Amino acid sequence: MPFVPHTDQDCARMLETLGVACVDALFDEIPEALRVSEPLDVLPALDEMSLWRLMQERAEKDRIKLSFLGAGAYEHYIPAAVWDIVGRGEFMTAYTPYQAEASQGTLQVTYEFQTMMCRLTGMAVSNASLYDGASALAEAILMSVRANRKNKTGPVLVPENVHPFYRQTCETLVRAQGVVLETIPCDRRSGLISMDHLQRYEQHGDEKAPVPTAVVISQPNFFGGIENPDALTDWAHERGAIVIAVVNPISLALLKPPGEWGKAGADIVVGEGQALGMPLSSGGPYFGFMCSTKALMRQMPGRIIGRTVDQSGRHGFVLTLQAREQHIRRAKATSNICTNQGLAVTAATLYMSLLGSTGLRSVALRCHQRLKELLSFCQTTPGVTPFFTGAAVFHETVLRLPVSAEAVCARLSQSGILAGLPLQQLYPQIPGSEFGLLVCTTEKHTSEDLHRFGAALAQAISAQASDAQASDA
Amino acid sequence: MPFVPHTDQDCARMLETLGVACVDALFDEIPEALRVSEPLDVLPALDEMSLWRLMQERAEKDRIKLSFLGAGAYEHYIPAAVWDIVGRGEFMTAYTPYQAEASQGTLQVTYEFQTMMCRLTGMAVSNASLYDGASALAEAILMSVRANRKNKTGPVLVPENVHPFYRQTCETLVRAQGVVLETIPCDRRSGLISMDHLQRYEQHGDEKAPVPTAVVISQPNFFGGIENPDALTDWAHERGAIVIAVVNPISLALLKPPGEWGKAGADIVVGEGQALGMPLSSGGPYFGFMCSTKALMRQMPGRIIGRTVDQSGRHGFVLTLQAREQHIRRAKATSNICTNQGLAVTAATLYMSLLGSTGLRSVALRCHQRLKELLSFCQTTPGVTPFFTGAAVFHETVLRLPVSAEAVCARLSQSGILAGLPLQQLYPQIPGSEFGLLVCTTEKHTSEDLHRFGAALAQAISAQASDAQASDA
Amino acid sequence: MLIFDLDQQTKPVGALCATTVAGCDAEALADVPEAQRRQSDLGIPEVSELQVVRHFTMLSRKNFSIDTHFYPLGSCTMKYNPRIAHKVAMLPGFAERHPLAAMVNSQGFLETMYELQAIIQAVTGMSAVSLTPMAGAQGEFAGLRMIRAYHEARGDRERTEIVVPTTAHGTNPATAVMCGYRVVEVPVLADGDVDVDAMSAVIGPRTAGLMLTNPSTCGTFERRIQEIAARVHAVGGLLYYDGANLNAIMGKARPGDMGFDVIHVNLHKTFATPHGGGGPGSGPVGVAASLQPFLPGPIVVRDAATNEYRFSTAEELPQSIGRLSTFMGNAGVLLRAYAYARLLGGAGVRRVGEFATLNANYLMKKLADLGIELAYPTRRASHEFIVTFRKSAKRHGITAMDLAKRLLDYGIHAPTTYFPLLVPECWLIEPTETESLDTLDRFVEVMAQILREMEATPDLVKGAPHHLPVGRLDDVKAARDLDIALV
Amino acid sequence: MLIFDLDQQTKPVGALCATTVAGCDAEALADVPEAQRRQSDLGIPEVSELQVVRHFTMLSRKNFSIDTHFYPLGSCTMKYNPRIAHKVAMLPGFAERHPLAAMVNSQGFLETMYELQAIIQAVTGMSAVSLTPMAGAQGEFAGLRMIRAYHEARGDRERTEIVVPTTAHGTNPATAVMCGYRVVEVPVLADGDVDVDAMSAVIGPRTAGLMLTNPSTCGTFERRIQEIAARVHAVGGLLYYDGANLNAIMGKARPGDMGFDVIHVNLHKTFATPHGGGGPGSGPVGVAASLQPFLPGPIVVRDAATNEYRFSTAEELPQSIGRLSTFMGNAGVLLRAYAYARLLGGAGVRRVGEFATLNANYLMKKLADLGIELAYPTRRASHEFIVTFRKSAKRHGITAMDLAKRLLDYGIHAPTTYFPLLVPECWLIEPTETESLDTLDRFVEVMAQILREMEATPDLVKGAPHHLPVGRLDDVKAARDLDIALV
Ligand SMILES: Cc1ncc(COP(=O)(O)O)c(C=O)c1O
Ligand SMILES: Cc1ncc(COP(=O)(O)O)c(C=O)c1O
Repeated sequence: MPFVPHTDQDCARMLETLGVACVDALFDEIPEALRVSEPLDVLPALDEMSLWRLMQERAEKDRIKLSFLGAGAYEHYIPAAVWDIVGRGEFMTAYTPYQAEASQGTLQVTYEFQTMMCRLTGMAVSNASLYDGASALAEAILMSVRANRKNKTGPVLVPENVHPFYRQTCETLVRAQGVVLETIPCDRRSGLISMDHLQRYEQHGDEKAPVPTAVVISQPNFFGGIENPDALTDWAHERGAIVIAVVNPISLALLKPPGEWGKAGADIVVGEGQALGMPLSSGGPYFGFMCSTKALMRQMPGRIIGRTVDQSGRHGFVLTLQAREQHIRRAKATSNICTNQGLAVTAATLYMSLLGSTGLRSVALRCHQRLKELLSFCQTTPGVTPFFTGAAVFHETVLRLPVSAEAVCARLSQSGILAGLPLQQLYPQIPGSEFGLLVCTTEKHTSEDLHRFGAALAQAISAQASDAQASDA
Repeated sequence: MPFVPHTDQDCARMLETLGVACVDALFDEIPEALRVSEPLDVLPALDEMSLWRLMQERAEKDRIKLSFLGAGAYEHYIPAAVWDIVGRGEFMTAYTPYQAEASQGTLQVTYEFQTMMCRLTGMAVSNASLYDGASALAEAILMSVRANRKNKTGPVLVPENVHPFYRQTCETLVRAQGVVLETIPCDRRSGLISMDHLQRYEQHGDEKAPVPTAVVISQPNFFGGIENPDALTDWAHERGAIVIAVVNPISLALLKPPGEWGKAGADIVVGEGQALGMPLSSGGPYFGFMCSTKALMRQMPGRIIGRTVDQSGRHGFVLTLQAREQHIRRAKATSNICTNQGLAVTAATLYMSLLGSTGLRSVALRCHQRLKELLSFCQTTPGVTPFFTGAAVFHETVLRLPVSAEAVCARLSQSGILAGLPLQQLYPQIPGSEFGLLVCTTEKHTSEDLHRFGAALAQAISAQASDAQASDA
Repeated sequence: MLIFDLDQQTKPVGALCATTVAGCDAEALADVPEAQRRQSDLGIPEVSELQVVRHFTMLSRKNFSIDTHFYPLGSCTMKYNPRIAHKVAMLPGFAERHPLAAMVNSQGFLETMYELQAIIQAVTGMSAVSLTPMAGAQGEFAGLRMIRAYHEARGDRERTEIVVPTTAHGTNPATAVMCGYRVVEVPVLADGDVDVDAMSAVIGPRTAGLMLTNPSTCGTFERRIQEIAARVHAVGGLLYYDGANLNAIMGKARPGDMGFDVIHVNLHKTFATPHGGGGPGSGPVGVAASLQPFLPGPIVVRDAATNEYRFSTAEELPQSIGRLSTFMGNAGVLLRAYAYARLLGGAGVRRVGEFATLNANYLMKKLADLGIELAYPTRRASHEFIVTFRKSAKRHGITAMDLAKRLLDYGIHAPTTYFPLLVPECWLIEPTETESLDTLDRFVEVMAQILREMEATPDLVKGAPHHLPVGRLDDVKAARDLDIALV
Repeated sequence: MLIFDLDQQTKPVGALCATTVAGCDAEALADVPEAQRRQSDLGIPEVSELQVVRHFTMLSRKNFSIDTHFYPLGSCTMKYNPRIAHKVAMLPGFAERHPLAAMVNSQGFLETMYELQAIIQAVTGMSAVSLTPMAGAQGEFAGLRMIRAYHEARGDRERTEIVVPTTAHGTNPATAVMCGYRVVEVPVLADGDVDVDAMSAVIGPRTAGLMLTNPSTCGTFERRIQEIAARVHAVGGLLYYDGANLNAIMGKARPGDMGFDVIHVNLHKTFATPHGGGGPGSGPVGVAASLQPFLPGPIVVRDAATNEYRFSTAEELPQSIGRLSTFMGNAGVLLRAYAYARLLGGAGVRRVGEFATLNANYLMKKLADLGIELAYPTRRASHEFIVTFRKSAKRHGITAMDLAKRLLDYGIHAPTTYFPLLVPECWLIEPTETESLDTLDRFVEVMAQILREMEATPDLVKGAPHHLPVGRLDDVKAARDLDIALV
């Protein structure tokens, strides 16, 4: 079903106009050896009804009952109006707004989005999105190298407690340009970045380490911990380094915006936008956001929408500062990004508009509160304790279990419960990580959910403990 | 959450404008004794998120695995585009198109709907919908009485094989106006209307029965049987009676349209429109359709859309022939109907447009074919036979089971299978109805579904048989 | 462009055909008597999916709607329709529930309906509710049928009249006739209240009942409602409440307390279910205890023993007026109404009445300040109010209809025009509680502008609308040169 | 009107607040160091749900889109986006699947991705596929990174150059630079083909690879592709296929057969996933066997023993270029693409290429018949073609941009303008296979009309658009008086 509207008569008329006998004749410039004559080995066609049935069955298999898995993708409640409006054909089936006059809808939405992101982060400039949080961080790192006039060759310091997948993505995306990422270990007790480690970086052995070109700070960090970014920001700025903040946008309803960090504020702010109205959807489409100071604006990758006027003075919106982009600057562009995540940004704008400041703040508070409740439930199980101490957390934290976290997760997933992320999967280097479980709460969790989870966790732990004993014996 | 946008300042400003101290003052014309001072005892407010969770849980309880239940409501596949477009705010949140110039969308859709219904039924005129199939039949009966100038006092003959709930609804709706409905028994062997019974009606005992004002013919009938409406139509017309057809719109893709029945065709055609794009949804919203000959047009109830022109000659659409309706004619109107089923009609128009003649025909054929397959599966179970013989059927038929159909249905519903409708529930007067099971297939059933049903049915029958034996013993 | 203009006559390879057709052909019809097979063309256009989507998407944009425009259509309560309510009704478990599904497979739906019955009872102050009527008019029918059944059950067969005010909605008298009654009209006083003396003169042993909308279609509260109720009851008649205007008093006063015996509620108004460009609606009926035996079924009951929900049986309702629809009315609309009611809760319900009333009174005051004539200047507005342009009609030859069409040009839907019929050149204006002060102020500004246009450029107003997909349409031609289906 | 203009400063009682706020207050933040708490305003406007819905619904209507307009935007493949694909991706089991969900809770998703990998292999003729790149440009990045990894793995570290034709899309050179390469451009002949001699002169031991779009951005098939491949391979370089134009040859020819070593496919073009007003897209990469070890992960594999699906582990891909996204790219887009591919099947896939090509050639012929100049008059169109208005620009001072804007007035989206940069005053026109003959003919009619306007009323064209929500916007002012966020 190729959605081709032509009837046989249409084809005949068109071929006649073209003076060819059959459609194949139109492919005569393709060397014969390259022409495929048989239908390709694609799975057999399904009509819409059969496809729907098949996909319903598959999707049904993947439904889970309860989840405390976060680790960079968060299940928030999305008001019904968001996707009802985002799903309108006019938003969903438009292209990138090259023809401004025929794209005022998307353009204005994006301008509104940019404004909201600037306000949320406390920055002056926002772009129209990057692919996702991880790639946005990579772009921020490349941008910092371009922007740091004085020091282009220093390493970019990336704390160990930045999302490991972000760090891996950055490796892939920036290494080719010779940018060096230097991992700064985090404090083993609190999971936070410590000044100690930064100082140790500067003076390991006799040699002075190279002055960093940029420093990345994740707030909260991968373990949910709330950093003290003021000190870190000032430390970096004192060394002429660019400060790149990686933030969870929901947390910004409660936490100091990066634009206010330290004496001068962060220079670039990036993050994963998924929490603002995008379903989990196996990891995408999400969107990466990027904000910066005005000074760095011309180094920014991605599209930027500006407000202007038409011939009769009416306000209107256009793509602007395009001289940074690949379609104009080609090899000299700030990035190769072209198609980005427009629809996700539309969803985020709807989401934020529906919630307003009050709603966003209450969602964030509820997330925060739920985690505390969860902790109190879980800690009634003997042997369950916080993994890190000395750090306040936002809606996510690592529990220490008395048994293998991986084994507990495997048990619970059998009954449709996603308990969280076994820390060892991503932090084998942390002592005891085998027992660490990263758990997350959102405003969607009810007290009953927390109860059920506490009970299921306790059960899984004791089952695992006795199995382990049995196999030891 | 009353969706009230006012802030406290707004309220203050408005009250000041009105010169009152509080909102309650605006209710001062209501006698004090009648004013409610406490919040009413409505269930506690839920936020959207909690409501969604609650309703998901409730809806989940009601999901079934497999259904062969029809009996007037049919589960056809609805292409995704139907409700995506119907759900657009512009269709869904508009009122009845009183202001024609601001309602051309709804008006044109309805004009297109009317055209499609005229073509499907072979009639000249269609209205814009009535509530549902049953109430449409009642309206048709009242209309036939108004329209039959020569004989307003005869009974309206309604065969026993017209949907029992339609007949009950008609009783409720027409009795108050003194219209008499006379039930004509159907043939016990075939389930069809037989000429015998009509003749018996005319000459029971010595007295001649009153000449009918109208005769209702259901095609297919409630048992899925295909009538011979030509003979019936001519019989009725010979007696000056109005012929009212009750049809399943999907069946019209295969069966002779009522406009071609007998020598002159049916006079009024009504039916349940649900099959054309409406989900089962516990029985509604569906829509009743009504078509008629041009001669009867001015007796038609409900809205009718007409095409006209504006001042500059452009085509446009308006409500027309309003002099039949309650808002103009009040006590003399053809019906009291006002709000009807506009959105359902929009869905039906989308549904038919997406399928086209070819698609509609193939859906109908598939429904038909599936039933034959089902019959062959079921009849491999000993004791399962067709209940009626001698009638061709369309996508629905009555099986005779060797045990109580009610008991079998109860068993299967425990495992989420709706086997069909136990005949006895609605036709206790038919001998052996205890064993009758009305089953229905649609294009949604796969061969595998039929297999599974055949197996489940066989199992339930044997379980029931042995239980019955046990309790006999 | 009509969808028929896109007809390609033969089907492009469409979504549903690919395999559905496969294996199906005329042979499959061999068992159907040849005389009963369709020979004639179906005539449904063959159009590609893209063209269908584009055609109807573009058509939709020719509508005004709540989602796009302020829609102060009096008597229609065009308030915001929460999106979540639609989503709830479309949940697979609800959307795919067969109306005759077994009770064990229906507890989610039934519990919801049971609770909705209770909510409507609480809001209206009635003893029992049936959810089946499919719109206001069918609710009226159910109500009058119950009144009739009540009198008949008491052997009281002389009551052949239903009394309605002259301002009543058209469905009121039309329904009375459908129920076999004669309609007796009573006048309304200059202040909008029913003329109680005139009413007293016509009621008596032939009076089956009186139908009232309260607040009335004049946009004012019937102040002497208790006296009216007492008088009607005194002569043995019953009181019917047309719930179209319930929004005005929701949470603030209840028809049950006013002496009404039977009522209906328009869920597609007061309970925010979308009106769909002409339906579906839903018009549940509520009754006082005396009328409970006559309610139309099915009704949802809870089995005290098992805590399970089920439909009432015919045996349980031997005196019922009977069935009003094939199944249980517009069930999907009921689900949406339930969702709305749950979002509101008791306090929210109350705020609806308050803010609907506040908005209407504010708007009335502001329009009066512009010099627009109020039909009932001495009265409070309920959730709506009437203005009349009879003076401008006389002076400029500009009618209420002209002004309504001009309003459309400014992107505001016209109020209800020429209803009630009693007030010449009138608009019935109902802003609803979900519109903001800004929106009301903009309406006032636009009206000020239009009033200026009436003086300065009257033809601009008379020739309106100018900025819509079509200009003023010719209704007379539509009725004369009937074109109601493409041939 | 901006959403900020609707800001009420204090929240109306909104959907999410009612109970979410309850019980939450600043105390709950006691554990957060005071210095880290937010003091400044969030600044997100407080607007009622109705106002939000109305604002964004009205905004949406200011867009052209496939669902509303013919959108022949060259290089973008604006074909019909089947509604069912979106519905599939939004199924709760898919939409709510966490990217790190356990494999036992993910078999439905994984099986689907596994099959999609195979479908893309079959369509492109490549040996293996990774689905993770999030758009065409990221696919390009992944491809060039793999080329680099390939050479490095062989110890071949001298290859520092990527060759691209002058007509290449901007992402090609930009990507090369992101991968640490120097860009070498080769010219294109007057017939649209790459100048093979010039290419031969620049390729050599420093050549890491050549990037080609085929059919090229000139809308013509690169006829000497086999020779090009042979020559590049002969000097040790690899061939990269930019799949933006795959629609032209889908089912009719495969890049894998042409000698390409690595490719990407734009699912948001060829596989009909909605473009969303600027994304999300998806740009899976396919490779020849030699490059397979370098694919970015995660990749879905099937365990032969258990028949279970799972993600590849890092250990299984030791030479992988690494991760490109936090999780697995734009998974929801992949689901939509899968749905589309399944609706097509093998025969459908083939028809896409055929009808895309038929439509383009037909339209090219008809426009040429109107006297519009073709950029490559001796060539077949692929799925798109270029016309140039350089003469009219000279004669009337009417540019390709003016004409594009005028086209908007007729409700047709403008073709891609000024791309490729090589052809002056050009339009790149791509009708796609899902548009009907009627639509193409209407486009031709409109063009005839505009050509007449160029002669008769040139200012009408130069001042276009006239019928859109805004007139021609001032780009220069936008860049000069920057207003990129409301302050
Ligand atoms: C006062 C009044 N009564 C009755 C009705 C009829 O209600 P429905 O259209 O739901 O049948 C209306 C609807 O417009 C009304 O305004
Ligand atoms: C020829 C060509 N190459 C590459 C791209 C970039 O693809 P994307 O926008 O998906 O990153 C495009 C998109 O416009 C294109 O047309």
